[in-house]
Amino acid sequence: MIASLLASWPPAVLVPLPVAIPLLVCAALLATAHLLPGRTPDILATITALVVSGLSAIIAVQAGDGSVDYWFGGWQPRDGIALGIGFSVDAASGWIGAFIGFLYACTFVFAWGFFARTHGHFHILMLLFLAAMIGFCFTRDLFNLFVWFEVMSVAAFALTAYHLARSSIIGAINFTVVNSLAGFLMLGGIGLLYARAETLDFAGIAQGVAHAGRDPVVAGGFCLVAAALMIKGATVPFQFWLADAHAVAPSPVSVIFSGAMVSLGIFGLAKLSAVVFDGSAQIREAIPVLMIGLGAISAVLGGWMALLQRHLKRLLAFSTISHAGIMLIGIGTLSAQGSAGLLVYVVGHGLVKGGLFMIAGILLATRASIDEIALRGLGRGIAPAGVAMAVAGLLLAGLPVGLLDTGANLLHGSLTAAHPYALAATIAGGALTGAAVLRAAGRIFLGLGEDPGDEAGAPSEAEREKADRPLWLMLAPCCAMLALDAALPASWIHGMAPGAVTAFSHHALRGMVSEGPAWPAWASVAGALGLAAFALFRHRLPRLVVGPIRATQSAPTRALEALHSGLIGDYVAWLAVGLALMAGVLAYA
Amino acid sequence: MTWLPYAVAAWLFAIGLYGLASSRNLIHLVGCLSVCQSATYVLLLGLGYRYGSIAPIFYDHPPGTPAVDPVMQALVLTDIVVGATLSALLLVLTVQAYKRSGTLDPEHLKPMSRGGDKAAPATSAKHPAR
Amino acid sequence: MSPRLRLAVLGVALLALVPGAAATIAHLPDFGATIAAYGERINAIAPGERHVANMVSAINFDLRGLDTLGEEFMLLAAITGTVVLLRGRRGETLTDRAMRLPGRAILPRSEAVQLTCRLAGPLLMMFGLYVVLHATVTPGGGFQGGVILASGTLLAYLGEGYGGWRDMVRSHWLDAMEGGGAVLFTVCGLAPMLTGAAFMQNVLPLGTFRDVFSGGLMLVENAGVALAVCGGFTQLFLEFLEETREADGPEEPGEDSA
Amino acid sequence: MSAILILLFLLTAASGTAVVLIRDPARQIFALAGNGVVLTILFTALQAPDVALSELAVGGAAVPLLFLVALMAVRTGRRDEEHEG
Repeated sequence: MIASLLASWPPAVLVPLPVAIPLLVCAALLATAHLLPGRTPDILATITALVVSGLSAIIAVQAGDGSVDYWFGGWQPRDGIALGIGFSVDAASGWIGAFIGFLYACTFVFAWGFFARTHGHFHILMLLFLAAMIGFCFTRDLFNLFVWFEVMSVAAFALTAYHLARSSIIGAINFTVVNSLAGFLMLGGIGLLYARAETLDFAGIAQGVAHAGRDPVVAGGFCLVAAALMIKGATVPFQFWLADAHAVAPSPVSVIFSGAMVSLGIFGLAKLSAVVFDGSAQIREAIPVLMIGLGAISAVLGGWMALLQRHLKRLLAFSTISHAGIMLIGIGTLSAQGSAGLLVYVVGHGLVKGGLFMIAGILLATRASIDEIALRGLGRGIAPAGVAMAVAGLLLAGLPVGLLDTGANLLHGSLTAAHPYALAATIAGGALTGAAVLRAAGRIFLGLGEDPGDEAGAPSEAEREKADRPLWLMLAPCCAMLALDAALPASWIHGMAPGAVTAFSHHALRGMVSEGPAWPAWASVAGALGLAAFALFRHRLPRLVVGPIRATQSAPTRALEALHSGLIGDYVAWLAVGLALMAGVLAYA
Repeated sequence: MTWLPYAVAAWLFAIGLYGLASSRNLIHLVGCLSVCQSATYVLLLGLGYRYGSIAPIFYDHPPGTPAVDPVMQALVLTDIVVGATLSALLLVLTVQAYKRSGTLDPEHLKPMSRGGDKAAPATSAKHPAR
Repeated sequence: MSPRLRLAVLGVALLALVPGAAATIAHLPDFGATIAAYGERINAIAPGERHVANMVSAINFDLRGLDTLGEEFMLLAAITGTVVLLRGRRGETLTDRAMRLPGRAILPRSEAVQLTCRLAGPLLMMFGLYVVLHATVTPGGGFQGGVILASGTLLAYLGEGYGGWRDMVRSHWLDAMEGGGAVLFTVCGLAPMLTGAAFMQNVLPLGTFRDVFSGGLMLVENAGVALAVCGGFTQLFLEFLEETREADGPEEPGEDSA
Repeated sequence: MSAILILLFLLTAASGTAVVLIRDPARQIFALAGNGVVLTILFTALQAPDVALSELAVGGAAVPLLFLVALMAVRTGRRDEEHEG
């Protein structure tokens, strides 16, 4: 009945609201912050996020198998040429918008009263962040995409340094410099594409690209824009900023960073590759090499690094790199099935990873530490959080339940025939990150593992977050997210996916979306359990087994750690290397 | 010489990257970032220029007079705002970093000790005394 | 990586990028030969349809008004962020009175400086107002004018000294100005929707071409931007200047000791 | 391309390079303001008065001012340290 009621609304009217409402609320909050009583920003922000989520969902339903187009300022295209800025919302973009709104609502509940003394400044920044993300999802104009990209970045920079501890400031500086460079690259790429296509509308640029043939200007534009989005999406070798920033941001902010911001970079790249660059044979040649290659490396490297961490948020940050790599592989398949898998994966991963960061926040608040070793056995009093963490770890590893698995399953299905190595990398990524989380859960909540004794590698600063809210208030949003991930039926996704992907890619990607094989998920879960058990019980294993493993591991491990030096100069050099790599692949494609 | 503006843009970006990689002072580093950004101004405005055209303001000239591309100018305007915001934020972070650690040298500023790396020297994790 | 190794890596990468960059530059349209169809089309239709002379303002406030909305909120985010990051240490209570560094002499301003600033300040403000008001006919607009207005208030700092400036400019008012300007701009987008038009559709009377009051809704948006930018930049200057004044008090952790 | 434009583009490249190569922040501020002024002139020559006005207000005045204030803030801290030590 609700659906029939909604269908009677004029579809397009709602499109600007998910962006405009948070902007209006945040500006009004800023103007009146000093007059408002204590909890008002919390309440307003939560309601706003829920409204955004609801509106996006309605638009997604209305879009159906097509898309809802909206032209700002009433500037409809004339003679097929776009004059103003348009939003184009297909079902996939709309549902991802709804997911982002839900994630924010959960985060606002999680952070209830956490930022009380700041005159709503935290909420202002978060609402701006929300509006920018929705704009990023909905827009069909390349420069408008850049504007939202930058608004997102600027809000994120300020939020990262919120604690004003030494490490968070330096993390924020690294984040700011690298992501500013991403913005400049993107703008340069936009300039090149504009010079060739003479418009900024996605559809117009797509025509220009298809018309240009093999053209260094188009290739250069793609290289710059894709590099910018891959920096946002933390792909190797652009990934360095992520661990520095996500590990030090306040937990509620980390939830958004890992749950939505990083995957939005990949989402934007998927949209642009399909909608704008599909007409260029050169770029279509290069995408599988680049995206599958770099994605597979990210998946394995991120997972490995996650396994090496004992700072819980840093561990989760590296696991985000790994999963972003898995999503990137989905772009590289250039198939409807791969893209469907990627889109579902974005939502599933966001829910699970957001929940995990909330658990890290709970530990910071109630146990005053984020160090896995120092927390050993300290989680016994908060068993519900332990159960949630174990469930989230299993879901992350690929337990065949829920949304994340549906996405992974579709991805696996698109990889089995053509890209066996990439399939292996996705399984390894899931196993490694799942193992890291399960190991931490076992150590913190069950007191497993050896007693460390040495404190050499302990996190440098005594970190803690304010514990002024009851446990259930922090745990409830986390459980809601995990429950949503587990509850959404795969059949619904499978029914919606083919039409949604066709609309998402403007008919560039078509084809069957079928269930993938089940064994990769089980392989990944088994790997995760095995690795976690090995890490927790290796002091009980005979030296004969442990010794060689440790010996073969140590040199590459140290090299990896040295690469993540935390020095901004290194990151800039790696950025140039990545750019050169992409240019090289494009040149030989 | 038709390539000169674009070459200048590329040069500015490259020299800015060099500055970022080699900088030993965070304030200097922020300046280098703004040089990287000026590359985008030059590129965009270079692409929007046409010989013999007026500025896109039809006050002294009637509409219809050939004018340069106003879209690029609008984009660069936004870009300049981006530049100002980034500089301001980074300078704030720089000032705060200095107050926390007493140095502006990025080589001495590391975000946090390596979590799992037992081999890392523990001293790097300590706060420099203020 | 050692600094030398890092520069070597960077150098190799940049060298590897040279051929690609050269090929791209070689295939770009010749400098000054032509402009894009999009810009040409806007030059052709905007004067007639929106009665404004300044095409850049037409794009910023009408054709691509959404970009400017995003841009204003980017500025708002940066300034809110700056305030949060700078005040975190000082605590919010201290922001409204002038702090003085112990041991630093209060420099008396010479009368000449004071007089110059008292003369130049209002002149600069007048110029800023002029730039704001003539957004649709001459170069400039809310953003440029707003920055100039904010610099005008800075001259008051030079002339009157810090204490005098602090008495004139209150942080809460600036928040209200900045937020109010942004609200005004957003409402300019939403209000036309109530009449059934599109977001930010120009529904007001457009005025006469080349008149100061031409462009309809653009004028209101322009005023919103000017208000937000002026408040925002003044706030930015204020917070930065506070930082140089700060006595080296006890180390406070972040805003929430979070 | 007219000689004046060539000159301005070269000047832009040179002033940008100067900002990077002048490593003392106190002097870099002057290079930065100079770069802003050169860009302003370039934009005027490229028929972009709107952009030139912004660049003059932001790149020529506001941003160098922020740099100056940041430098002062750092110096203030440094003097206190010397004072204490």
